[in-house]
Amino acid sequence: MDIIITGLLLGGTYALIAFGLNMQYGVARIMNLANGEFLVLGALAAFWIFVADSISPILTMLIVAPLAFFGNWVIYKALLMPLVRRAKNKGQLEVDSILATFGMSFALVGIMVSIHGEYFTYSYLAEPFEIVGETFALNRIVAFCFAVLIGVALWLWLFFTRPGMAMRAVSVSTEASGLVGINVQKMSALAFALGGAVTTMGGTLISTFITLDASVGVIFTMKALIIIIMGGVGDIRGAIVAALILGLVETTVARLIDPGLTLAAAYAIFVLVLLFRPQGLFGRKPT
Amino acid sequence: MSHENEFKSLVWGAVLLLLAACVPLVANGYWMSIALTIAMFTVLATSWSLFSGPTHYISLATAAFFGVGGYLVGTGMSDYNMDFWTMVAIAPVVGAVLAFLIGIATLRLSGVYFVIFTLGLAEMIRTMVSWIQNNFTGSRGLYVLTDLTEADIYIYLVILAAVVYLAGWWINRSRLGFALRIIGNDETVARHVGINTATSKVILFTFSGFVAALVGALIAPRYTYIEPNGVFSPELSFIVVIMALLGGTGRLWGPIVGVIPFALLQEYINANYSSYSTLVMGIAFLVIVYFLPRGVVGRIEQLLAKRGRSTW
Amino acid sequence: MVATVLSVANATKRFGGLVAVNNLSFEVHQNEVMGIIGPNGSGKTTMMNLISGALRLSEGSVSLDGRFISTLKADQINQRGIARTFQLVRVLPGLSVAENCIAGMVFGHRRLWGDQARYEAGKLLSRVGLSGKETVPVGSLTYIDQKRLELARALASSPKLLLLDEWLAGLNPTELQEGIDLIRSLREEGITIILVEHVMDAIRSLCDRCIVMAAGAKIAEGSPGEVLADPEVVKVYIGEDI
Amino acid sequence: MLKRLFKAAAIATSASFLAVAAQAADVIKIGQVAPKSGPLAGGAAVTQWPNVELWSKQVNAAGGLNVGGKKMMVEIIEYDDKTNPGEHIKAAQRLAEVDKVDFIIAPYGTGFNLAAAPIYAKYNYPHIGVSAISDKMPELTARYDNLFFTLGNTTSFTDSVIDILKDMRDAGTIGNRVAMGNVADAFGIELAEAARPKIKEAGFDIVYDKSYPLGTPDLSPIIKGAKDSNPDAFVAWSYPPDTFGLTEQAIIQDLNVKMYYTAVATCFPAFKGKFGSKIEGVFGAGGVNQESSKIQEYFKAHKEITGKEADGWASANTYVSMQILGQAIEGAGTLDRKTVTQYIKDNTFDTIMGPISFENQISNKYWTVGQWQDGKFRGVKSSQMDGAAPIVAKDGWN
Repeated sequence: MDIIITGLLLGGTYALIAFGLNMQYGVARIMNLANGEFLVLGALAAFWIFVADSISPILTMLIVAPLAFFGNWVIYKALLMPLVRRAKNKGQLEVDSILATFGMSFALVGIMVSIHGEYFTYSYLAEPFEIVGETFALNRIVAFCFAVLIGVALWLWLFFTRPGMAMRAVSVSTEASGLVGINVQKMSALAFALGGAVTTMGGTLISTFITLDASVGVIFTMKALIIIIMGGVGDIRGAIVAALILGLVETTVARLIDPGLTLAAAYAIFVLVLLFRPQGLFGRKPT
Repeated sequence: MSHENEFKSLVWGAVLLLLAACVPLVANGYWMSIALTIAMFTVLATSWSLFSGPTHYISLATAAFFGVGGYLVGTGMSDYNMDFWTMVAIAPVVGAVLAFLIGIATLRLSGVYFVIFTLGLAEMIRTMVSWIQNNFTGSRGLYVLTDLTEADIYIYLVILAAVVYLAGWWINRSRLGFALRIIGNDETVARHVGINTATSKVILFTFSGFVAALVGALIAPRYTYIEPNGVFSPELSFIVVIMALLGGTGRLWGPIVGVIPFALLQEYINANYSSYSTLVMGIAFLVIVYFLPRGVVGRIEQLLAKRGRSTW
Repeated sequence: MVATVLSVANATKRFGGLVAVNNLSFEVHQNEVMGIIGPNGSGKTTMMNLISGALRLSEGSVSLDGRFISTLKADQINQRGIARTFQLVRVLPGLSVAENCIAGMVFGHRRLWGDQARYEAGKLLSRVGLSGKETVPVGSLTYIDQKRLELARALASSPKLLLLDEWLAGLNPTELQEGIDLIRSLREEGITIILVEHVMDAIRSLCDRCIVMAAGAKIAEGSPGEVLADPEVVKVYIGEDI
Repeated sequence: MLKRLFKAAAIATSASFLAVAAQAADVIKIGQVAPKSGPLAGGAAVTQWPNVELWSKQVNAAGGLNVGGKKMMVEIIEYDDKTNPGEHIKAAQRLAEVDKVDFIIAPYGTGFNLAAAPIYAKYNYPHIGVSAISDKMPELTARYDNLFFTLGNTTSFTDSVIDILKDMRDAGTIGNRVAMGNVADAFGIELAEAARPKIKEAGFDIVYDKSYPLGTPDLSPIIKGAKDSNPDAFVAWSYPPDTFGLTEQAIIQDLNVKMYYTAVATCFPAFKGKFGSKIEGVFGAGGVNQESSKIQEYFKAHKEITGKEADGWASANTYVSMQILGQAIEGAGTLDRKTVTQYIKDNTFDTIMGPISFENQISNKYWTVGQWQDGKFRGVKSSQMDGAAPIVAKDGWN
């Protein structure tokens, strides 16, 4: 029981890491290697504001999210749109966006290092919280609740609103959705911006319980990539299920076998899933 | 390519090789270490693109093979008192076997699934090695103390580069190279014209794993002290991909024209903007991506084409 | 008695719950042109994919010259002498026209390389009407030329059995006549051909025999004239433009 | 186009050579390569860079170093090694060959000190390795005659922790049950490996003993596992991010042990900043003598000049290495590196940590364990240091 709850909490954290990139890659077709840096940026904002003015990271998150949305929208319009336009095919866009976002991640690390080179660490809601007689960290529970909230909101939005529907269409096929009158570029920009905002929110939440520093973003990018590929590109259920599986596997291995093998086990699960389902858990079979 | 052209490119290659071999005679320690870095990435990026160039399968597993090479030399010399050269002989074989297994495991994957799979696998190997070191081989840091200088290592790498180039040149002319190009264009068609796609891919992937492990083993003495998290750093895989893409993978000499300017640029930035090197590097990178859309090779070919027209 | 080249016995292919090909059996004889016709979705292309090895049979077997090939992979089947074209034309965009053609003769049923391959490619390309276009970028070829190129690639392996999947679809009347003549000349050279086609003129003028498929099963077999007069065939084709 | 570029470059280079020549006369150039980005940058930002800034500013404010009667200012040339050994080696070569620095400040991190040692040896730079802990020191100093170590070796760090365990057991504060964890990275593995047999030898039972990978996002399984084993003492050979993570979980899970030890970064100001008064009684690697007036002065200057708090261990050690270098240059009265190296070997230096000298290029004066007491990180165990504070038992997380 204890293992399940701890695992779910960790899975929630992973979901927060992966939601944003899932939208950016699934809909806007941008393999954003700077995704982790946006997460760290959210954490840096939370840390900075908390240390300076003791303002709750939850509040910070509400300020940071629209800023990140806007920032990512500008990045998409100014930097990525030219790449989308000049790309002759999907492969070309993939290569170009890898190169461009890799450059962005360097630039962002550089900026953050010059702002605060040390570790970002502070205590927020680091209090025990009891569920069925076991103790858990309150900040992790809060983050989990937000992960659920964000996941549900995204799902509702994708499935029950017109822009959400359009976005799902784009994620299935850019060509076909263009033919049925969807403004693909606008949708892509929106998805990219939304993804960036969600990632940054994830960062502020995660900073309440994980110690970060300016250079650590790439670790989160890798984790997010693993999760969305395991779940199936562009599928929000896939990302959630994959995140929860990783959380449960890591916690189970850590508690019952050896904490030294947690990451190895997580990657092993990932590798196994792809061996048996090369398109990810919820991915569509390539035709 | 006509025979005359092939001959020409071989001669050019030989001249460049001779020039490269002369670097230690003129370079001081600083330029030597830059040359060594360039040689290392040239070998890694070229052997990487022998597989990934024609097939468009982007592998992020370079660090796994490189790390296996470095780690085996470290643990062999530190924990088992083996001779450096013995380990250099063992390491690439282990790397090749590993690559062979990964190659077989990834046969059903394509596109981004392949990319991230190789990354995940490399990370799994990294954490496994850490855990094994922690629990079994155990102990102290791994020291690689040899009498090799940077110039020695450089020469070995240049020789290795020459071997990789020859292999690449041979593969490009062979049925195997042709098969890979067809696979890169359309794997279904490849199968229907009688290509055993699995074998072709695995052969090349194994070769690149062999080379990367050998590089990791040869370069180990330069670092003196081997940490698994250092030699298995996923950053290396990314850099190799970036350098190769930057040069252009369509030509055998593509990666090297990516590696050299990139390494020099990086050096220039580190030397002149040390406090902001990461930031400046990122911006420089963006400039390259936006203004050199088809890689350095594309640019060179464009210039050659222009010159060709004007002299006619 | 004419030799049997291909023999399909009780072929069945299921995709999940859907039965795309249902217990289908037929034979193709030496130097014969056989047509497979039927409404859209009746399983014709799936049957082609089962023969060429693109898909694996759920049940039944396929044999070439009396030897089972249904457990082999596409590349091995090609090496035994079956070549094909695709319903949606698939040329190799990154290769030159000549290389596209050579691709067919290097790895498969015959294994040429170097000068000999180049020479053969030149011959084949002029045969299908592409002479002089060896170095043209593949992307700039017209649709019919792409189809010609694909045929040249399939012929390059000098196959025993050629599978043409709607190779004549989308051609204008002149091109169609050229295409029909080309296929006929292939047959005169001794190649055995299976043709999936909607163009009934071509079926009538080219095929010795036809099988008609509906919902994955064979509903008729015989000469084109016979099967097209079959009431059941007419029934499944109602609403279809013949 | 290309020609023009070359010309411009040539002019620029010759101009900069002239500029260097003009001012080279009365400046000592000192090089420093350490991480500003990558995994070790967070640590270097606490202990390495601020001290480089502090020391150089202080020296220059005092008019420079007195080299044979001539006052010379110091100029620091710094490069980012991106926590990448290959980058570090290149940058070190650049310092020696291109910048032609007179001296160097040692790199940050064990691996980097060792990776760069052959280069600094080749150019005869005295190399005072502060942030390097290794058990191969005698072998390394025999190999590199310019290499010095000041921070101690693995064995002394583990021995001191075991001493504390024994002291507390003798006092009846704790029993025999020890839970242990370590980060699966070179440093953590080395310490755990050294400690394991000795803890057992001292008659303790290791009731929990697990490693975790670097970068583990959730450390609660370690703390829960340790807690389930019902230990009297908890010892973790940890790195900065996990030192924070373990302690946070220990507080939340209320891992109530009388002896709680985490290794690196326990002494960081950010540790106190994060946990406040809850960490009273926590042990960690390192320590300083908080009562020493020289140390207090140093802390004050550190805060004033760099705007940051010094940590309770490596900051002072790092500063001391620069003090030694400065005093050796003045004492030798020359910029000749071999002479200065010899001077370091032969003399005793008056530093903020008291007099320091080297025996076979290794200093045996350093703190090994400190403890948070009244909001200050005080040294409690050391090798030959004065002013150790008495140990107190941890009394819950309040």
